[in-house]
Amino acid sequence: MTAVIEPMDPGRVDQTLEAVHRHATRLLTQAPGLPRRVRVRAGDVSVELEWPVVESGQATTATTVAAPVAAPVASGPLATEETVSEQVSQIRAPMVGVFYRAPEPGAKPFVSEGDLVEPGQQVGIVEAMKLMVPIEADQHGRIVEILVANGESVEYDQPLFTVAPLEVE
Amino acid sequence: MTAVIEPMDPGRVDQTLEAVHRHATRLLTQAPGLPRRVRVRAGDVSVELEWPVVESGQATTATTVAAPVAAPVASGPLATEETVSEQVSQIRAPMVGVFYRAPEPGAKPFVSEGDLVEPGQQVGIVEAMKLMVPIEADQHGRIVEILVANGESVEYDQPLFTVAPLEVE
Amino acid sequence: MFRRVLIANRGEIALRVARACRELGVETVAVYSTEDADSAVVRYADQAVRIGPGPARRSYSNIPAIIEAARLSGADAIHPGYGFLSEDPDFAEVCEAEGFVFIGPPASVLARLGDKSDARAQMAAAGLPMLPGTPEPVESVEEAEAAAANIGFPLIIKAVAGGGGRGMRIVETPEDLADAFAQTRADALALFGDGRVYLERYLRSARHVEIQILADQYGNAVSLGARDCSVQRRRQKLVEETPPPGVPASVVEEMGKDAVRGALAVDYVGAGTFEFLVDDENRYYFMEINCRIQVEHPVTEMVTGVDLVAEQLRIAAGEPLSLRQEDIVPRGAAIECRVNAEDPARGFIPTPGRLERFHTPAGPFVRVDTHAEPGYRIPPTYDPLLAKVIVWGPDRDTAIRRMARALGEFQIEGPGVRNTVDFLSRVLRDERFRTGVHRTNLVDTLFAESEAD
Amino acid sequence: MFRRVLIANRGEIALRVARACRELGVETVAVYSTEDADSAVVRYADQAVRIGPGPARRSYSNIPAIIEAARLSGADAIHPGYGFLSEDPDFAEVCEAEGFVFIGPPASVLARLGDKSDARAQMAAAGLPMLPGTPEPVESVEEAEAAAANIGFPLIIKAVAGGGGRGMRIVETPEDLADAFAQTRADALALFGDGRVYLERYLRSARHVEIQILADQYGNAVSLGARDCSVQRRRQKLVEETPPPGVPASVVEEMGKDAVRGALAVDYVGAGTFEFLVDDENRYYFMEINCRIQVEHPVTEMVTGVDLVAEQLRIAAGEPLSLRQEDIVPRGAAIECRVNAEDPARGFIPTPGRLERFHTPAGPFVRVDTHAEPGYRIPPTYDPLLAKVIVWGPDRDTAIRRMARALGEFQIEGPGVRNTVDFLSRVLRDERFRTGVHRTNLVDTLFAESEAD
Repeated sequence: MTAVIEPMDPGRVDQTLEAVHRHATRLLTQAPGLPRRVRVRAGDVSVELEWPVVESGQATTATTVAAPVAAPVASGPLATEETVSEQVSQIRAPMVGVFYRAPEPGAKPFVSEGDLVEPGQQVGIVEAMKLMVPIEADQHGRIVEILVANGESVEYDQPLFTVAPLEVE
Repeated sequence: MTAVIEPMDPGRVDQTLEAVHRHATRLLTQAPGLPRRVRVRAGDVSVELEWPVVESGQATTATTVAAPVAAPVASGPLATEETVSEQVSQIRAPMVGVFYRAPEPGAKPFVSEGDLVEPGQQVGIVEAMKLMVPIEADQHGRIVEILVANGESVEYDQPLFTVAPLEVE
Repeated sequence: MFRRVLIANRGEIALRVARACRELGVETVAVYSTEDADSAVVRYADQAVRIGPGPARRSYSNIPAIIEAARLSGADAIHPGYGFLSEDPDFAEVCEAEGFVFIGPPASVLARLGDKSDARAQMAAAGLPMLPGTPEPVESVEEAEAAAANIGFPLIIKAVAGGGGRGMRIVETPEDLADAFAQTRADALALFGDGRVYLERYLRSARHVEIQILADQYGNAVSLGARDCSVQRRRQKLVEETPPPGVPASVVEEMGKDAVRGALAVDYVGAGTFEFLVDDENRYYFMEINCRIQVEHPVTEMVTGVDLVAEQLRIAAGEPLSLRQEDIVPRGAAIECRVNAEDPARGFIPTPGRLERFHTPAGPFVRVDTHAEPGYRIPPTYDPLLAKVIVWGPDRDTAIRRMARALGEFQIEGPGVRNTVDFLSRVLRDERFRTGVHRTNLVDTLFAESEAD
Repeated sequence: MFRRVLIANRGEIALRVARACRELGVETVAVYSTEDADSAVVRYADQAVRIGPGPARRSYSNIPAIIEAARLSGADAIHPGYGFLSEDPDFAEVCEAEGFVFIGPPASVLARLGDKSDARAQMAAAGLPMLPGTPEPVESVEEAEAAAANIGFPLIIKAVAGGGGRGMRIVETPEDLADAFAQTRADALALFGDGRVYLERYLRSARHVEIQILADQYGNAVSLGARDCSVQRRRQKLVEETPPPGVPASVVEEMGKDAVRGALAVDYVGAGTFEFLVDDENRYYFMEINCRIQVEHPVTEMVTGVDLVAEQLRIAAGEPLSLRQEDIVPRGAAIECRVNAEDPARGFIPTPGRLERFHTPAGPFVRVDTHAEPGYRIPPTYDPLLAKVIVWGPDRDTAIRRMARALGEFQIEGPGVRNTVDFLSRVLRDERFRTGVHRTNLVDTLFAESEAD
């Protein structure tokens, strides 16, 4: 798919995207099961998502794994036509330690399921001996699932987040 | 091949067979390499031999092995149409010991290469601690090759003779 | 020392002997049946001669075949291992006659000790303690009462023609003797058509304890401590250990002296084992002599540091014993577990087959003697011994914990193949074994308890 | 005793420690890098925690990762093995601070002994013999002559700023001293811009001999005999043995007493090794202390029967030493050969790869400590130690023959994988090694002789 980027008023884009986002989300929550493809278009803005037909089963140890059954929430960044790639990836623990979703107890989590992330954005912390090791996203994507509860111990390289990468075209 | 056995004068059969035998032998010794098939017919007596197309190589340890390259000598018993089977077999040492070809030193060997043998016919001796263990053929056939020299030590089950079995039909 | 030794055996002991030879710089000749063509010792030895088909009668127990193999390979001596021809006086004699050194006692000694009653008579004459009993049948109650006064109670009345547990009666007290005597005679007559009975001390619970000895050709002999082999199933030993638990060192020492005296009395040469039964009061009684290296010899090696097979070779080569009795100072405790390809759940039936996985225990103070390896096909033809796991520890408790650890590391897998590792682990965990109070009935008891569960 | 021990190491020593734990009834936690995910200890241990990627800095030497793994797994003690963090005072301190018992000397002892010159000063103060020399730079010929009178000849003049064999001069006789002193100072000034030099006894040929000690938390310490580690290549030990050949038992005993005195002087706790150089007159000189279990510890275990790793665990758990000096009676001789995945023909470069065949030696008096097995992938990331073959014999000759036999049984095959077995066999056959007259230069000599062929 080729993306056509048109000059638009940023405010209008934002509004339109919000609407598209809501609509897509509603569609997804009402659909019986995970659809194979969702396409929402409103004027110049369109969001299209396509999921692979996957076997259910364990995530493999490879960094890029087949998409889990959990349904992602559709949305799109500014002024682009996007597709979700056919693979989802994982953000893994950079260190053995305790996983925290927020910078401190009671604070707002760095990210929640459905949030968009970009490369370098902090999504959590692993604490090892008072050493706070930030966990960062390494690509554009959307948090599909948070795999470990706040305060749980994790091994090195343990999957923490499932991310649906977004290819910014 | 079906064999047709006709009543014949035994003396005449013998003479005819001798001639056939000589002819077949001459054919074999003059032929460039081992032929695939030799058929000699004289009136009612016919001898037909057919060899498999084999790869050269080591004899396997199986009792029945692919035919070695040594050319067998063609002949045939009384009043029958015969074929040499596509396999040759081996007579093996019944015991570890010393192999002797003759019943006693200086005596005529039990068999020589080219001789016909029949089941139960003694073809040699293995001596183990003064115990003389007769070696016997276990089927109709022709001694193609004697694999061990007189007086040599042999292991149990070591091949001593290569035999081209004759199927008496 | 010999130049080249033929090993007239198979399995783990053939490899064991080959290793000893190699360390002594002696060339080795393996013999093998067609069943064992791909065995470890065939690859390990300097030469290998195929001597016959699977059945031992035509291969490993075939005297002419082995002699011819020795001649063919240029061996100058023959080690018989255990089992097969190892205690056959005819074989020893043929070896001698054919110019090969038989690595074992002389044929004449094997012949004399091979007859069990003859051996007992000789050992009795040498002053070894015998289980009290009447060597000849007892004809009358009066005779029985006189004999019982010497034997003591409990005693057992056995039909001369009896066997398999029939035609015998245990007598607890003198009051019961007359009745029991009459009844056993009647039973015996009815059962076997032969009413003769004899009397013997009855050991309600006994330990099987044996003394390892070495004797050279010059009248020197030493004992190398005792092994307890009480963990048995139908006279098949499963676990052996040294020193024997619960037997005072002074008793072991006395047994050792008796064994040495017995060995010297019959001009014994080589490695040998004197078997005794030991009762609850630690009185011991001579049973028989095993004129060969034994399966369980490694436990003695672990505590004494003596390589018994190397000693066999040196003795047979005519060297005088380099060990004096005071050089032999057993240290710590050693246990051997026999891992068989058998299914304990089905009455220990052998389970031959191909090993897909075979991972042996290792680490400190653990020794595994085995001829098996991944890919090995356990033939159905021979005994199911797959491996011997031997451990050493400074004391019995440490050795038991180490053995448990080692057995836990053993991985044996193959289609249809079962093994005795779990059963052995169960023996090790058993409180009676751990405290060393077990007797020869332990395995039967364990099975009875399993069924009661 | 501990309930659960985390093993902060990998390879054969991790498995060795896990075995000791299991025999003591202690649960084990393995930690592993992504490179070692399929390693033997990961399967062997009761738990396994992935602590980081391949590079040791981020896994086996990563203090926070190991502490977190200990917390995550509920361990109460940490065994550091050898290498990695085993002698790191910071790690020991963090363990203590975080509530885990560090199985080794206290952090303060590690810190004091980790500084080599500090350690030498302390041992000198404790009365251990030091290599004679001038601790401070020598300023004049007169001063040098006075020092040389104490040091003796040959001696070596070394530039304080020197290194790598430059700026040093060996002096054979007093007559040569003045010239050599002047020249070395001149050289040093020219080479390093620093003319200061000092004098030290020169050992033309020395043996590397070390004493194993154990010390508990209550001021008890024992020595467990000496190991010779003279077969080295670039300070990498290849063959180790006990007792050290050619060193009289009385000298070993003196070294043992010195080591115990040294250990007590610094409040040492745990297993430790005192390294000495021994000259041709069997005078010995303290070099350094290794504050850990060592690769070559099994040779000591073989002759003493003491499980050194189990003793480490007991000491760390607060038990007093159960061994008294008189209980430690070394018996016979033991040798260890290190089998590395290296190519001796190419300067011992490591040859990582997958093992298609890995058949270890076995049989009487042979022990193999290894983490490898068929199918194991040797990672390129860590040291190339593949297996340690350890043998025992009643005497050194028997042990050498046994080792030759054992090495002959070792089969290691894999694409690109080479190993040191043949090289080790060559060392064993070397006449200098066989007679025990070899020194630390043996391996270099062997290579020089190969090239001369």
